[in-house]
This record gives sequence, structure tokens and C-alpha cells, in this order.
Amino acid sequence: MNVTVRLFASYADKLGRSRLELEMPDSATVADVTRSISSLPGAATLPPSPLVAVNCSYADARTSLSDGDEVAFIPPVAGG
Amino acid sequence: MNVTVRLFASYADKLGRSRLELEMPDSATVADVTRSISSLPGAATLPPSPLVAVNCSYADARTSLSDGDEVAFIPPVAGG
Amino acid sequence: MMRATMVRHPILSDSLIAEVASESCGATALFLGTVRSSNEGREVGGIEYSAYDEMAEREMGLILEEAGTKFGVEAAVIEHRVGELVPGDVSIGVVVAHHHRAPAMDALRYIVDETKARAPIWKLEHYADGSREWVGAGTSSVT
Amino acid sequence: MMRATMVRHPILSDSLIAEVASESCGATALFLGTVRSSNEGREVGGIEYSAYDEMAEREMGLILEEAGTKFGVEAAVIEHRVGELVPGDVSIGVVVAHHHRAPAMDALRYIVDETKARAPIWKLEHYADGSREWVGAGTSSVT
Repeated sequence: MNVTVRLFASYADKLGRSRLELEMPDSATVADVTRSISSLPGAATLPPSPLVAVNCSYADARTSLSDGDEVAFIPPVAGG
Repeated sequence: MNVTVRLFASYADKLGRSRLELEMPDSATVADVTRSISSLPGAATLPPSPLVAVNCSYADARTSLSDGDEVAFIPPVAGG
Repeated sequence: MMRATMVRHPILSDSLIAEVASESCGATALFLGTVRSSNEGREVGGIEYSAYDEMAEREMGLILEEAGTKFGVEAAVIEHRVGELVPGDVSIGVVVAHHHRAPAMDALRYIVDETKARAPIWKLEHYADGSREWVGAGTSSVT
Repeated sequence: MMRATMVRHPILSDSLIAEVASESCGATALFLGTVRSSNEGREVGGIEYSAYDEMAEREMGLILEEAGTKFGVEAAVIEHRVGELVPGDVSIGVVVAHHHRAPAMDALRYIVDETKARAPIWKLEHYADGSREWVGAGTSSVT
């Protein structure tokens, strides 16, 4: 299955991109996507368990994914 | 000595006036002014110890007065 | 900058906000009290606000000083309106500017609550049935 | 009436207040967050706000629903601005209308605090010395 990964703010800076498509096994979880991202160039300074959202809702590492899901890595927020 | 008494809102309605001058003995306190006011027509339904301000500051019954002081009787406030 | 004023004209929130704005303050908190069209089930046609003006301004000034000391407020304004108001009219406007958001909102609540508890201001509510009553004065209906 | 929107235009407090006003609500509470000209001793030239817009609007919408349930809010609006802001610009406006003043201010604080904690929004501060830094991101200076 395919998932869309979105990166924002300092994470997008580190990895040099804000969006990528990943092909993942059908049983993949958020943790699997995090592992894939962590192996990319520039990802060395990402936190080991970054905050993640799936389809615009906060999710944890065990959340299982479906084809077409959007997985977003959320740096420490600073709105307001 | 002379003190000015001010009445507001429901108290002014009860006593039919908003201001009067009283001549008081030199050692008079707020309690003495309250007693004088309580004997006026319409004052029967005033509370026994109404809230009082002297010269725009809340004061208690034992506060002693000076010539020219303004003694205000303050009904339950309802600003805002 | 602190100001506490009894006014006889409409209270304009934009003017209050502009008065306290500064580039050093990250937080502005505003409260507006508005005349409601009903109170405890009775339809309100209007409210006549009256005050012991000199003392109300003095007491609200003290409240602003207290808020300055307690919360480190940079600037704050209270305007309280007196006269005949109708539902929807703003009776009180309070604005606070502070470096930070939490004390801005703490100070706003303090000023609003203390003003309501201490400022010598009264309201005579006019009801749709033609009767009038002093709010908060217990059995002191005047009609 | 509840609305949570990311905007690219200036936030106008008067419009927000007018949007929630009603004759049944006696209390309106407003918070404005403003870009400060200094932060932790450094002179700030501007802030670039960015967001995961769809999620930010969804999360702020949830926060408004929560405030409605917890505090009985009649109407509330959040506007958060993104793009290049300079000191003095309003970055967030929150307004709450309620029958009563205490829950209006409780709800305001809840919405402001939760938005700051949960909405996926970031700021890149630009300093007078030409450097830039992601706020809150620890060691992630980009210059």
C-alpha cells in the first residue's frame, strides 16, 4: 500500500522536503513509517519518537495504516 | 461639624433624596450618621448596617468623621 | 498605562485595544459586558445604570493598581458606561496588555470580578411589562 | 456558532466580536496574541508562521466543541494567521460569547491554551542580527 508522508517546519528543513510517497507492507504501522523516515539523509537529528498525525488526527506508534493514509510528522508546536 | 450625606439608587428612592447636609457633634462616627439617617421618613427598610464610604473609600461604623466629610450610603452594587 | 473611567458614550472595543497595544506585549485580553434581553426569565427592555462616579473611578483605579502589582500588567483600561442602555449595548469594557498570555487572562478576570464586587454602580432594570427593579437590592422593587 | 480558521489576512477584533454577539449573551471575552519585538532578550524583526492547515483547523474545531461541552459556550471563533508577520501584528484571535462572565473567561483560557498546545502551527523567528530559528524546537536553529 501507499502512504503520503508530510513534513513540516524544522523537520522539513532537516530532510529537505515537505512531502513524499512511501510504499509500505499492508500491515504497516506508524512505527514502521517512522523507521523508514529515520533512515533518510538529514533525519539523524529527528527525535526517536516524533509526534505523528494520521489523516489530521494525533496517532501513536502502534496505529495501523491503510492505503492512501496521510502520515504527518509534527515538530514541537508553537502556535498562538 | 457638618457632613454631607449622599444616597444612591434604591436608598435614594426610599428616602426621596440623594443628598443632605447634617450637623453632627465633633466626635461623630459613621455609626452616628447611620443612626441619624435611620430616623428619617422612608428609612425603615434600610438595612441596619448599610455599607458606607467616607470621602470615596469604604469605611466601617467606627470610622470617626471630620468637618466637611462626605458620607455615602452604598446599596448592594450591581455594576458590570 | 492605567485608566478607569465612567463614560456616557458607547464603549468601543477597538479604541480600548489600541490604547493598550505595544510591541512589547504579546497578549491582549478583553472583556465586554453586554445588556441581555432577558434576566431570570423576565424580558428586559433596558437598564438604567447609575453610579457614585467619583468613588467608582477611584475604586476601579485601585483595582487596576492591584492588578498591576499582582500580575505585572503593562497596561489596562476599564470603561464603565452609565445612563440608559438597551439589550446589546456594552455596559463595561476591560482590556489588559501583558507580555504573556496567562497573567493577561488572570488579570482580566481579577479586574472584572473586583469591579463587579466593589465599584459603586447600580442598575435599574426595565421590563417588558413596564415594571422596574433595582438589580441585586433584594426587596427594593420600585414599582 | 463555532468557527476555526487559518487566515492569511490581518485579524480584525471587531469582526470577531460582531460575529459572536447576540442579545442573549451578557459576556464576550477576547484574546489577541501579538508578535513581540523581543523574545528572551533577542530583538525580533518578524515571525514566519506556518501550519499544517487542514489539521490545524480540524484540531481547533475539536477544541471549540470541547469548550462548548465543558463551559456551555454560545458562540466562539478562532482565527490563526499564517505567513510573514512583524512586531505588533496579531497572530491569533479567539473570541467567546456566553450568558455569564465566569464561564466566558474560563472557555477563553481553555481555547487559547489548548490551541497553543495542540494546533500544528510553527513559527520561524527572524532576529535583528539576520539569524532565524524555529521557536520551541530546541536545537533546531536553521542558521
